[in-house]
Amino acid sequence: MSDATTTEERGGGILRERLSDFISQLAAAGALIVIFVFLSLTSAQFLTADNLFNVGTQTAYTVVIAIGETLVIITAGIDLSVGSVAALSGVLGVMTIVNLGLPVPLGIFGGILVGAGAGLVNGLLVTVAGLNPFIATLGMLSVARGLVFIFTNAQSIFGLPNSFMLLGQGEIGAVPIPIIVIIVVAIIGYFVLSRTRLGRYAYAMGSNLEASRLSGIPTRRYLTAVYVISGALAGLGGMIASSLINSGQPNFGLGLELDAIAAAVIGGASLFGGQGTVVGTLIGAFLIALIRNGAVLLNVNTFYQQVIIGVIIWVAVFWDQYRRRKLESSS
Amino acid sequence: MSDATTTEERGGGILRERLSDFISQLAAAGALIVIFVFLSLTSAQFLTADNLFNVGTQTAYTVVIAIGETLVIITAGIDLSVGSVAALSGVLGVMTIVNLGLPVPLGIFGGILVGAGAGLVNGLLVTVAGLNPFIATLGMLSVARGLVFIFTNAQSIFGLPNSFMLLGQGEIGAVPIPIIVIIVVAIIGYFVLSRTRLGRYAYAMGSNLEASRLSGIPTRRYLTAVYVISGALAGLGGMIASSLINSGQPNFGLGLELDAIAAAVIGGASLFGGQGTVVGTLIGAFLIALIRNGAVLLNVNTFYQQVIIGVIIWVAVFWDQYRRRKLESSS
Amino acid sequence: GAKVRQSSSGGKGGGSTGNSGSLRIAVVPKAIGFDYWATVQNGAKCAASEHKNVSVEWKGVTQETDVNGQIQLLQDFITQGVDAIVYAATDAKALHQVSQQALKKGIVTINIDSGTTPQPKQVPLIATNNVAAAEKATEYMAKKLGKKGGKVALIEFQPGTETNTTRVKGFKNVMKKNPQLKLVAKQSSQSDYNTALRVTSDVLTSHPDLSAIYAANEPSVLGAAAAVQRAGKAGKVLIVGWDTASGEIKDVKQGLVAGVLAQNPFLMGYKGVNEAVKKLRTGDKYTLKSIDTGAVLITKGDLNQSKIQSLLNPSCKNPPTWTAQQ
Amino acid sequence: MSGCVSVLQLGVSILWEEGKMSSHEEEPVIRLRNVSKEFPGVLAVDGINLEIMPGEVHVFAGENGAGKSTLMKILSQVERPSRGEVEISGETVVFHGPRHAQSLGVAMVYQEFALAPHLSIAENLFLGREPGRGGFVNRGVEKEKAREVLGRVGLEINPGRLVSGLTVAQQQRVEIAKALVIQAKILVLDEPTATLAEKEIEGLFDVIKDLSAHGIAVLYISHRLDEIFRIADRVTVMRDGKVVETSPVGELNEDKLVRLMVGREVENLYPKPETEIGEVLLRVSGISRGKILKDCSFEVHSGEILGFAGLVGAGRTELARAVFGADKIDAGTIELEGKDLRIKNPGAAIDAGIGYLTEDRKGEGLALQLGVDQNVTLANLPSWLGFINLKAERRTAQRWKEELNIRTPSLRRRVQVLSGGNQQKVVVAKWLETKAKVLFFDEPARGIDVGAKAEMFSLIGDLAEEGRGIVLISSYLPELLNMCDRILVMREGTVAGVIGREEFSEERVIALATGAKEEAA
Ligand SMILES: Nc1ncnc2c1ncn2[C@@H]1O[C@H](COP(=O)(O)OP(=O)(O)OP(=O)(O)O)[C@@H](O)[C@H]1O
Ligand SMILES: Nc1ncnc2c1ncn2[C@@H]1O[C@H](COP(=O)(O)OP(=O)(O)OP(=O)(O)O)[C@@H](O)[C@H]1O
Ligand SMILES: [Mg+2]
Ligand SMILES: [Mg+2]
Repeated sequence: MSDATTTEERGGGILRERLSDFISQLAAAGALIVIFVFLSLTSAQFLTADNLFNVGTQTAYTVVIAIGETLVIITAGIDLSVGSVAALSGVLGVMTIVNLGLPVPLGIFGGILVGAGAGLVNGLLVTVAGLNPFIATLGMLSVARGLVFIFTNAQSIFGLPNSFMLLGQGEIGAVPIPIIVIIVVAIIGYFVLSRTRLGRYAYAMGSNLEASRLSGIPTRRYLTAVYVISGALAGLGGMIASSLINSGQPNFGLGLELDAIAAAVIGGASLFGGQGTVVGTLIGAFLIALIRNGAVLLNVNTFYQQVIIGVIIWVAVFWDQYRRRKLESSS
Repeated sequence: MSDATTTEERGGGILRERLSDFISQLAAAGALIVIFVFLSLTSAQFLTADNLFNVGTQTAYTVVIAIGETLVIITAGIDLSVGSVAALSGVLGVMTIVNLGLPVPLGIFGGILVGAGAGLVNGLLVTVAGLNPFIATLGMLSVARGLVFIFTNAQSIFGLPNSFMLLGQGEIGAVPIPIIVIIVVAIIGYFVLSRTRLGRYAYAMGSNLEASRLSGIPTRRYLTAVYVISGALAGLGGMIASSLINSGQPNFGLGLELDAIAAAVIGGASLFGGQGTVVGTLIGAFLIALIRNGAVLLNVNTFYQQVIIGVIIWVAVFWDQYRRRKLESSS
Repeated sequence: GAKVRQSSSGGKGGGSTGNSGSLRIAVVPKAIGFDYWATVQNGAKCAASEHKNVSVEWKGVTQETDVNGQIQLLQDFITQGVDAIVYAATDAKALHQVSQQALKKGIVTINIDSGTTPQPKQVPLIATNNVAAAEKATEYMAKKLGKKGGKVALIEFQPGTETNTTRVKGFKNVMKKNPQLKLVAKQSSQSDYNTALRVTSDVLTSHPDLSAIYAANEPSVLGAAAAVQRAGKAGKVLIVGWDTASGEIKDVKQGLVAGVLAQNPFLMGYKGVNEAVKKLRTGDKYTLKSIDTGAVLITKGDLNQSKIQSLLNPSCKNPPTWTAQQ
Repeated sequence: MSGCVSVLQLGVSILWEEGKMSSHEEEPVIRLRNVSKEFPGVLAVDGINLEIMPGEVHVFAGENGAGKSTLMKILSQVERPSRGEVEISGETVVFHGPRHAQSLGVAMVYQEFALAPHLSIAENLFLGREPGRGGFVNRGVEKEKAREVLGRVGLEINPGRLVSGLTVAQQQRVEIAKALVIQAKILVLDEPTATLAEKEIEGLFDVIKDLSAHGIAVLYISHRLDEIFRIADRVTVMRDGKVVETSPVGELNEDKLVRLMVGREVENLYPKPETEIGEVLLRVSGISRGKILKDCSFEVHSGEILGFAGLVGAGRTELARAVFGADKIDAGTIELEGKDLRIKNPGAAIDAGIGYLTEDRKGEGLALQLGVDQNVTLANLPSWLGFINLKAERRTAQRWKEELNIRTPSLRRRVQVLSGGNQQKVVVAKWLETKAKVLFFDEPARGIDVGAKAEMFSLIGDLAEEGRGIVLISSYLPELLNMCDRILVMREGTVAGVIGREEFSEERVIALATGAKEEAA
């Protein structure tokens, strides 16, 4: 007993502590930092408030959506529909403003509601109909996209009041609002995951659904809630994207789900559930964003860009794992 | 992983029997049959050799790729790179014929080799570098696509000899060669999964990797082999697709991975590993193909088509599970 | 032995000539989900409405890159034995064989927007000459920048697709002729407004002294314009590009975008169906011929011309029926 | 019954002597030199020196976390020793992994099941050793051999069935059969009887003796004292990764053994409290579920400990699950303190004041990726308006860690890597924390060392004294006979009978469980 405690002071066994998540984040963060430094040295324009704010602004919707995706992944689920749902919410939200003349805040709220609604369908399909999350959300991927085209007749929607641009293009002080949104969502997400029943149960259900059920957790209700949240955040992401370009785009968000999932997984989430954190996902999302930004700043040929992005993802994640292994052996 | 499977399977006992695979196939097949009959009744052109051969021909590459994907999914892995790898193989295979003047059969073989090579990289990243399959193949998705553009400079490749069209457009007797390819690959796949060590170990590793290791299975070697096979089949798929349009298309296969995974999952494969069959995947793939075909024959508005596809996927899989449950309780 | 497959001819086909027989005409765009193609659809509907019992079936893939998908779609229509197929080829060479199959079945086949190579003589092409149009726009840009020239960025949308290739080709032709123009950045918008915005912003960051942007389609133009405005460089960076979505026209009004190439998608759809009906109803007497529907570079100045207006807001009441020939 | 056993033993022990004879002048089959294994934060195995002779049955005993399993995993080359060297039949072992260990003739039954749930029994038995040549598997032969091996462990079920459909006990026997498939020189069994009932244990011991008679060394980990004295030739007691003592079983008695294991005196293994039984707490009547449960009724009084006895598969677990709302029932009513309960799901049961400690630790008990603290509070999370009170949580966890003496370097450590017994303690803590009025314990002593077992039974006793009703499901009769006020015996999904404490006897229980006539009583 005693020796065990002393060894803990030595900080041993960190790998297997919840701390390991933190390490894994540090590692990913390490990659982030390396790339950051590299770009600062190689590109004169990289380390300018303008550029960094730009990156933050352009990544906002991915980050917001990725945080919702993380929550789902923690429960050993997956949400493939975020891209389509974001498009649906963005378009419908915009339409309520343009066509129904709702005030902007209501329209934004409406968009988020649409996302939550889609999420609710996903959740019920998983918990009540008992579909596996991949199938449920794959179906929604297709259904939501179809609805977008039906509602818009495949035409982009313009004619938004300028006030709508605030969400995506406004600033508070010198800080772009999308970045503030990121910060707020991230902080809330962090607290939900680490301090609330919902978060705790998400980890528990992802780690062992049956044990959670037998521990009296109303797993269906909480699982459904998780998908609703993911949908709502997809909705928010969709509204941010629409506001960025002050229009509703039926083609928005194709393939966005892969970005979201990648961000979560690079950030240390496991598709088998029970693992994942907001900080990790933030790092993962910005890792991807910086690579893309850097590729353009350094005027890398678009074709080589894709190769480089792929390779860096490999290296970053590998490095993460490598550092964890070393940390394990060195204790 | 083992608790992941419990997450997967609600309710106990029989549901977990190997039988379930068979049932699940029957169920999916049920959906397939229903749609088949429905289309035969509603569309005069559906039940014509021409149309059915068309569907088979156009689905061939998806089926071939989906079978490889199934093998990977059985090991609790995932291969997101099949689309890009198919494009890379298709393009490079075609180039060896057009630019290097290799004889057609060699060129096709070359394309398959390219796919196998990409698969090998995936496999080593998973087994040696210890990356999780999602990350490894996500990187490859990006890298392979980049390479395609680099090699082709984003131009589709033409000037193929007509003999090349055989693979995709030829027929033996009255039967289109792609359909024969499907049959051959399916039969081989079936035997590999049910009669060989590789197949057995795929299920074992997907079901409980640790147990497989403890049982003395050289897991790394077999896991790698699985990804190589998936890559090779993606390569074959790419060559079939190129032959179908007698050219190498740099943009081929975008989003194809979702189709392949969907086919496998609809066919009863579990993303948590240990489950999945060739027959199931065949059914899944043709289910999707028939829905698309029918939507055109019945002149369904393209937008509604997507909604319908999504809904039918939901219904088909739900029905599958429903029948399984009934079967469970009635025992 | 193995032989290349010929989809068995026979079956119902364009045989149904004669004045009154009801006609099913399939109209297949490159992709659904863009204003441009929606306008084509309106043109097609309009033409159909002007004839008795002609029905238009509008269907397309969701990604311009999905060549196999479009082929499958067209083959489905061929097996159905529709009377005519009016389509825009997602890939010139790959789609050639499909036209052949259609003709073999006696289906009247017409290309709109993009044709095939080789272009079967029985298959007319009703389209803009993309290369020529691109050259026109780029020359305008060169003229505007004057002899001191400057840095130019290219925002293409989907490398490897026919339209992208031709529009870039025309652009590059002119760039070659004008050494004072320096191509400093080439980025792809993946036909996504947000992506266009992102890459253009980054380009502007790395080239603060950028003088002009050539954007090859609707989302690319919109994104480029948004980025320029965002960077506070409105009017300082000259933007020329393609298509006429209402958002783009607004930008032209505001002087954010110098000029956009307006094709005549309405006319493509309109003529496409119209020609098909004529051919079907009058039979062999009528010979189909290709039409260049032309492309106009719309600048702030000529927004109010009625001709331009009818081009921008085409409707069945005042169809923009003039063509490049006229 | 006991008669026939002794005959059996006689028969075997003769063979056995021969085994001894032949193996006398032989080299030790295993020689451990100063073997150590360090995990981050723990020195699991600490400088072990040991020699194992062919044909000997060598039992390893010791507290949870003493390092027994780890030591065995070193032998089967699952864990690479940090220091020291292992010699097998005179050859120094170079670490290559499990496959190599098997080729050296080391077969092991792991404490935590190493089965692939999606594979059939036959497929699991021959995993890594499939019959057939050139990459192909000969399933015909496989099934044949499988039947034969299953017969040896007395498991008459279709080898084509999926392992995931089996009960814990059935899986355990598949594990043993799997080890028998290897032509082993050394057979390692890590707590193989934890889930077995008396009848199956008999069968297992016959197998073991038969093997040792043929010169195979059997290394056997167990927490059950009686077993140790029944089969051991020599016993090694471990504590904190070190060998406390190795001695022939003859030189030991229970008390001495317990003292060696725990390091202190344990006066009473089964501290049965003298509580006066109150009125009925829980009344269950007419519960039926499919073919598994048929019209089962019973009552639990406050302060009472009711035992569930029965052969494996009798339906004890299923009955508990039914009351707990874990499975849908076809018929039956549940009354708690006179009030009718409508229990749709475990949540409702817990709220009503019923708790159920599952028998399958990993599958249904623990969230393996979560920390000790989080598992302890899983069923009763201290929170307000959905916000968790982390301080309270930590305090609770700390309290149980001390009370049950859970061995973990940190409360936040993932339960995944705790020793089997310590994992079990975590589950127990979770349910004690729910403050339920009626608690079902399904095989609670599984894999818990004597010290901890005593602690836990005294805890169960205390709970009874507090006036709660306890249901104790166990396949280990001594536990039931010592702890319970009444024993309910199940047979094939029905309640075969209930026995009062005054008329307790193994024979009666077994007779009821097997349905034999009760000439014993
Ligand atoms: N993979 C691992 N990582 C870290 N610590 C470990 C690991 N495996 C075991 N341990 C620790 O090593 C010690 C010995 O564990 P082991 O399983 O050998 O004990 P044991 O004697 O088998 O206990 P039990 O009787 O409960 O099975 C324990 O403190 C355990 O927490
Ligand atoms: N998940 C399940 N699905 C179908 N049958 C089951 C399941 N679990 C148990 N059974 C069957 O129900 C019967 C009772 O099983 P149960 O586990 O309750 O036995 P038990 O009396 O608890 O013995 P033990 O707990 O020692 O296994 C057995 O025949 C078993 O095969
Ligand atoms: Mg142990
Ligand atoms: Mg039980």
